[in-house]
Formats: sequence, C-alpha cells, structure tokens
Amino acid sequence: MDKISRSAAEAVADIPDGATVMIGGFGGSGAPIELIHALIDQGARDLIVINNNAGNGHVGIAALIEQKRVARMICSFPRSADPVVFKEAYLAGEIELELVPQGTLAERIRAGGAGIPAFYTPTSFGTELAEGKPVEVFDGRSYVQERWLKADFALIKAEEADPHGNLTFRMAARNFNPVMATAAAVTIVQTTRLVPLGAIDPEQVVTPGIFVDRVVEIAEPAQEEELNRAGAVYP
Amino acid sequence: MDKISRSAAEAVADIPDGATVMIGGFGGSGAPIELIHALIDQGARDLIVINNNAGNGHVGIAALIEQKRVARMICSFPRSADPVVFKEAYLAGEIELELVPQGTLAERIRAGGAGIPAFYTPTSFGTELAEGKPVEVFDGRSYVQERWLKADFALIKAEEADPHGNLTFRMAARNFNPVMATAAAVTIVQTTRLVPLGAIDPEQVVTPGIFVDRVVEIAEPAQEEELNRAGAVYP
Amino acid sequence: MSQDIESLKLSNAQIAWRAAQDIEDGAYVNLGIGFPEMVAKFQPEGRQAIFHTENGVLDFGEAPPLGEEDWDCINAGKKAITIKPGTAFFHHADSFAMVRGGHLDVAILGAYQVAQNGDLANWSTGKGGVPAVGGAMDLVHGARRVAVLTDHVTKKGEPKLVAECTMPLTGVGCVTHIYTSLAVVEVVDGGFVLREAVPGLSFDELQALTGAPLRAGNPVVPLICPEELK
Amino acid sequence: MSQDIESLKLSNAQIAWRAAQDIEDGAYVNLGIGFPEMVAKFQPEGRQAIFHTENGVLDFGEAPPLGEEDWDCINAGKKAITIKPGTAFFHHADSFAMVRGGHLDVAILGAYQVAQNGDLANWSTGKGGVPAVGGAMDLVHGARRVAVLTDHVTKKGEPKLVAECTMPLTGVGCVTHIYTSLAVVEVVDGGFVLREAVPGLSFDELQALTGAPLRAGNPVVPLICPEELK
Repeated sequence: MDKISRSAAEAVADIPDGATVMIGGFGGSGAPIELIHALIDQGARDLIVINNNAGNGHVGIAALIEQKRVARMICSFPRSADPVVFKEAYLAGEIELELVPQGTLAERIRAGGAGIPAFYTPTSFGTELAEGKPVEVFDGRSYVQERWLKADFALIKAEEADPHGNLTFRMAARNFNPVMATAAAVTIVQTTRLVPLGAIDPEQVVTPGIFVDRVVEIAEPAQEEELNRAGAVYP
Repeated sequence: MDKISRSAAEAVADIPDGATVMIGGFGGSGAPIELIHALIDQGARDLIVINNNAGNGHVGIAALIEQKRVARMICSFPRSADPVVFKEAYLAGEIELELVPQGTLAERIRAGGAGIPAFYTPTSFGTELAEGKPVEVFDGRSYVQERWLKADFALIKAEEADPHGNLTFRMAARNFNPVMATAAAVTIVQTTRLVPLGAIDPEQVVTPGIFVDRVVEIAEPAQEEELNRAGAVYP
Repeated sequence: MSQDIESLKLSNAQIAWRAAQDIEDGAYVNLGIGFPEMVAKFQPEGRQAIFHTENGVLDFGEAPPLGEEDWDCINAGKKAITIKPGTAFFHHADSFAMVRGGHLDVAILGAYQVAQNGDLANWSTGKGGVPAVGGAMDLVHGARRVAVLTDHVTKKGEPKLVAECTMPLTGVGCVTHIYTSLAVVEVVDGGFVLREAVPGLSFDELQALTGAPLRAGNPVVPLICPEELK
Repeated sequence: MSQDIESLKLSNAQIAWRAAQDIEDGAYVNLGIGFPEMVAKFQPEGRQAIFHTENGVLDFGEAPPLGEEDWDCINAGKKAITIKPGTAFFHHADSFAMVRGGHLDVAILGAYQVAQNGDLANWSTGKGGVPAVGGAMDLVHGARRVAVLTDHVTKKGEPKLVAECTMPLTGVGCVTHIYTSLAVVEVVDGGFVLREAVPGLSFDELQALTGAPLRAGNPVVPLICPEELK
C-alpha cells in the first residue's frame, strides 16, 4: 500500500505504444513537465494525447509532438504563444485533431471517471462540432449527446501528495488535473512535495487517493511558461 | 454585494407554498436544523422536499412533515432510527414518495447545477426504479437515462462562510450540501462561523460564492442526532 | 433443515472473516450497512484495506468510544466513525463518482436472494411498507468485485441462491462472489460455481439447499473458519 | 464607409466602457480573451462585479506587476492574475458547471458575425488553418446575458450584424446584447432592436451598415462614451 515511484522514468516505464494518455494542465499551469519528458525519453509512440491545448514552444507536449510520438490530439484549443510544433505537424497531416469545446472536454472526462457513459449538453448544438452526434429535446430546448472520455494513463501535477495518493494542487494549476486523475486506468502523479500520511488535512484533500496509482516527487518542477520564456528545447 | 441575512426567519421568509426545497444533510450530519425550523415557523405548505432521508424523530424534516407541510419527498432512504413521522404520513397517503437511488439522487442534483439535462447511469437498470425510463446501450452495456433535478430553494449547512458566500463544511456533514448549493435558484446557507472575506484560503473553498445567495450565522447549531437522543420535539 | 446441517453453519462473524481473507492489501472497499460492516474487523495481518463510505469519507478509522461520538463524523449506517492519517472528506456526487466509476475494488452487501446469473435482490421484500433503497443500486455496479454475505437459506429453510430472483431486483448480473453460512460460491458464465463448502456437508446436500445448479469447482476446498468466531 | 462615419466610431475602450455600465453590482461575469478583458477596467463607482475565468478561478484580482507573475495563477487567456480576499480555486469540471449551469450573470465575447436571431460566429473563419474553440461554445450557453463587443462592420466595411451567419457557428440563438462601435443593439424575438446609436449617425445610415432589419427602440438613446477613452 505504498504508491511511491522512485523516479519519473520508473513511473512512466510501462506506457505502451498506442496508449491514450491524459495530461493535466492548462497551458503551462499544472503541466507535469517532468513526467512528459520522461515519456519522451521512454520512447512510446502513436499516443493519443488528451489535454486542453496542444503544446507551446519546444518543451512538454510540444516536445512530445516534435518527437513524432503523438498520433492524435484531443483538445479544445491547439493554439499558444508559440504553436509552431503542433501547427506544422497538423498542416502536414502528421497528427490528427479531435476538437472538443473546453467545457465538454472537462465534462466528458468527469463522466469517464464517474461511470456516466453519456450525457446531454447545450454546448455545440447547431454547430459543426455537433455534426453526427445524437440530439434530443428536453423541456423544449435542444441538447447534444456527448460520450465519456477515458484514458489508459493520466499524467498529473500536484502540489502535495501523501503515500496513499491524496493530493492538493497549487492555485490555477488545479484545472484539469483532478478530473483527469479520475478517468484513467493508471493515474501517475508528480508532486512538488511528498508529505507523510496525515499531513494533509482531511477537509483539504482535493483528489482522494482512490484515484491515484503512482506518486513521484519532483521537488523543483519546471514551469512550462518559464521554460518557454527562456527558449528551452527538449530533449 | 453582501449576502448576509440577519436571521434564519429573514433568510427563508419568501419561500412560497408549493416550492421545491433541497435540504442538505445525511441523517443528522449536515442538516440545517435552524433553517428547517424557521421554515416551519414561516408556514409554507405543499412543499416538495429533496433530501437523502425523510426525517428522524420529531425535529428537522420530521417536524416539517409532522406539521403537514410536505406534499412530496424525493429521497433515497426514508428510514431512520425513529421513522414514525414519515411512515405514518406515507401509509396514510398524506405524503408522496419518489424513491431515487442515492448515487442517482446526488448525480441528478449535480446535473441540475451543471446544466446537464439528462445523463445515463448503470444504476437501477433492470429494476422497478427504472420502469418507464429510457434505456440505451453503450459499448454493449445497458444504461438508464436520468433527468436533472433542480429546486427553487436549497437549505444548506456550512461550517465557515464569508460575506460573498464562499463555504467550507465540517467532516461528513459535507455530504449533499455542496451539490445542492449548485442546483437551486436561491441557495440559503446557515453557517456556524461567519468569517471576513479573505479568511478562507482560496485553495480550501469547497463551495464558491457564485452558488450562494444568502448567508445567516447560526453560531451554535443544533445537531439532529443529539436533539433526537434528548427526545426533542419541534415546535 | 436438519439439526445436523444447522450445526455446521458458520456464524455471521465467520462469514465476515472468510470474506475478509479475499481482500487484497491496499484494496478500496465499501461495506454495506449491518452484517457486512463486520468484515473490517477481520483484515489479515499485514494487509490494509481502505474503507469507503458513500456519505463522503475515505480511509476512516474505527468507531470512537461510547460518549465520544462526533455526529458530523459518521458512516452510511449513521454510526460514528473517526478520522485517521489518510482520511479524506468529499461530497456526495464525488463519492458516487468513486462508486459508479468503478474505482472500488470490492463492495460487500447483504442479500435476500442471489440468482445464478448474478442478479441481486436485497432492497425490498416487495411486501409494502415504506420502500428504501439507499446506495445499494449504485454499489452493485460500482466495484470490480461485488460480494454478498448471507445465510445459505432463509429462516424457513428456503434457498437464497436461486435460479431467478422473485423479489424486487437491486441489480442485474452484478454479483461475482457469494459467502454463505455453508459455502463460498462464485458466479461464472451465468451459473453458480462451488469453490468451498463447510466440512461434513456433501455436494448433494448443499445442492439440495441451493435453488439453482451448482457446478463443482476444481477443486472444492473445505471452508474452515476460526472456531472462536462461532 | 465614409470618413465621416469612421470618425464617429467608438474605440474598443469606449465599447468596453459602455458594456461595463450595464453590469450590476455583485454580478458574476466572464470576460472573453482579448478585447472583452478591457471591460474589467471600467466598472462604475460603487459597483463590484466578480470575475470568473474558465480555468478555475473566481473573484481574482488584477494583473501583477511585470516580473512578479506566478505562472500557476493565470486566466483563460494565460495572462497572469492575482488573488484577493474572496478568491476561490476549483477544477475544470466545476468551472464549467458554473458556466453551463447558468450561474454566470454575464458573459462578454468577441464576434465575427451575429445574426438577428442571436446566432453567434466567433470561433472559426472557416478558412482552414488550425481550428481552436476553447470555452466559447460553453460560455454562450452559460450566462443569463450573453453580450458581444464588436466593430459594427468588418475592416472591409461589411456588416457584422447579419440576417444569417455565413461563418461557422459558435452557438444558436444565444446572443442577447451587442455593443458595437456605432450602437447598442438587443436581440428581441428574433430581431435586432436598436437601443442606442452614436450621435451624428441617422437611423438610415446605421441600417445601411447593418445586414438585417433594425427596429428602433422606444426611445433610441444617444450612445455617449467618455472622450478620453477614444
């Protein structure tokens, strides 16, 4: 009953080619850079990556795409300050894109974690993003049926974690991380501070350990925004 | 931009006859006893009450039923240590019962707050509680379609509240309270401690103020379980 | 039922003990109200299960001493519990997301009837009165292993393991394991497979007390529980 | 467009100022990325709106001084923000529960085109490149008042307020208020109602710049904004 991995490399070692991987973060906030870079080092290919964005600059998800490991992105906003990596891969036909409205993306992931195979939302009704999806009228208003989204693995960035995987997050770095933690068969967490069991107040646990499989401490994590401002490139 | 009410009576004054009222709590934990008793004093009738249970003893929801104010209960478990009030009213045909599985009840309320008019769940498939509900097969498994649940008012018990309605809860008294706070047109909170704006750490807010309309401080709230052990009767 | 068979029957504590032996270290477990709650007492040495209660607490501690209850800290049975290092509180929608989302390893419930295809009836006798379902219909779809603890037969001696449930269903095809007062039975491919039986009871005797065909597991192991729990 | 009309046009700051005047004290408001973000600067004295950003922050403060950014504390436009008394953090599913659940009072967005029935096109020019939608399709269904800030016409002088959108839709029948460089228009019963127009512009001139019939409000008020924002 100890979920601690000794390194990011160990934590991501068994992610196979073709895996579906949710990656937390909204832009650079909450992006688990060290886990993503360990996944690059590890070599898995043909990944389906689920994230709000599609990378920025030449680190993190952008680096994963630049290394040609991503077959398909599921995201809401594949633009950024420096979107060149995704843009070139997309326009060259090297990467598929499934564009999902941001709230629908969050809700589909939440549904995946909560055992809800489908739900109805007003979002995207009457738009091209609803094409081919069932529509139903409730109380006189039209709604689009959306399906749950699950993953084989989730890569999550937390602020604090205990050995059972109870997590807290840091400010707006919370974003998709707690939701994705619920929706993957294997949830892998990098935490800035690994704390003893009992150190997190039971009232303040944001993600209970039931959703977490592996925890690795990365005490001084890189921040994507800062890496990009410094012009970093990985590897 | 101040949501503070001076008394429980003031906070519930405009709840009309026939209103649908969500009441937080699971058994006695998290039950907003003072708001319920103010609602009894106020006199509204023909209420539709949504709660996990249907009252215990002769205080809180049981007292509201005993005073013949409730036309219909929507709940998962209308039993308790001392269920006589609901039982007699139900067997006499004086109160209607809509029985909903507990997880479906929570999810229908969450859906009401989240703008999801309907969703699918495996819960209750093939049982008499699914009779008359649409069924759909996803990935080879059958699911029941459930509709959102909303209310005109929600009565909520919080531990801390600030003047903007940011809330925390106390241990398992959290239960249905944060979910119901999202699903009512008017959410009324009794808080054990009214604290200044900024006193609740932004990381530790459980219910953000956007879901809250009125806050009244009840500094030493009654606990239903303790009232019942003391044989209390209201009014 | 003959007095002989009555004397072979396991106590509720023994049934709970037996179920506890199958819970792995680190498993997330929900124990139904009443009899299943006893399972928590019998975790094998060196294993630590983490208990979930549907009213929003994970990894809670034992009951407090009498008189030291905090009635805001209760389980789904409305009994007082305690916190311990690792406890987390969350709201009801998150709690049932854990359940329905398949995050529990084991759910353990009582039963009126279990059918050979795994159908469970445990919430209503269908006889009127006030119906109440609680979280049972969610829990039976929420765990990788859904285990039932039950007497093998009713007080009148009628089988509780049946061909088809006659009482109102809690869930369809949901039960995977059955721990009874006489046997351990698994539901496999729409039928009952006998894994363990109390010593002194023949296969045919057990079959006579069971309302649907039993297939003998390979092997059928003697079901031996601590005598001191009798 | 004549140079005369060009000189009558409000600046973006003036449009944002005008939109800000309609936000009540205590309103929960989401401001779209870019131009709509300017609205926050122009809250009238004595009123306090509470701003929501879809990446999980409510009631945040102003941008920090340059060099003091914490890049874990950003808004949906990925610009640095700050916390202040009352701020709350939450995850993305909760954030869009606020949006889709109708808890926002006002959402303010930009537009490529708005149709007379309230259809909005603001996410894609339909011309290829990399499509990106973000939270726009959620926000247009999430607020009691969905307001658009826009030039009245395109750079080429074509109407942006149209009979029917020709560009890919963001949402159907969702826009309630339009603040343009020349007018304030409401969508009422499937048509444009003119509430305010900049002084010096006749109804017929404004109609000529609008791609669907305008009904004159009763009254049509002069649209006057602070000169210093020009």
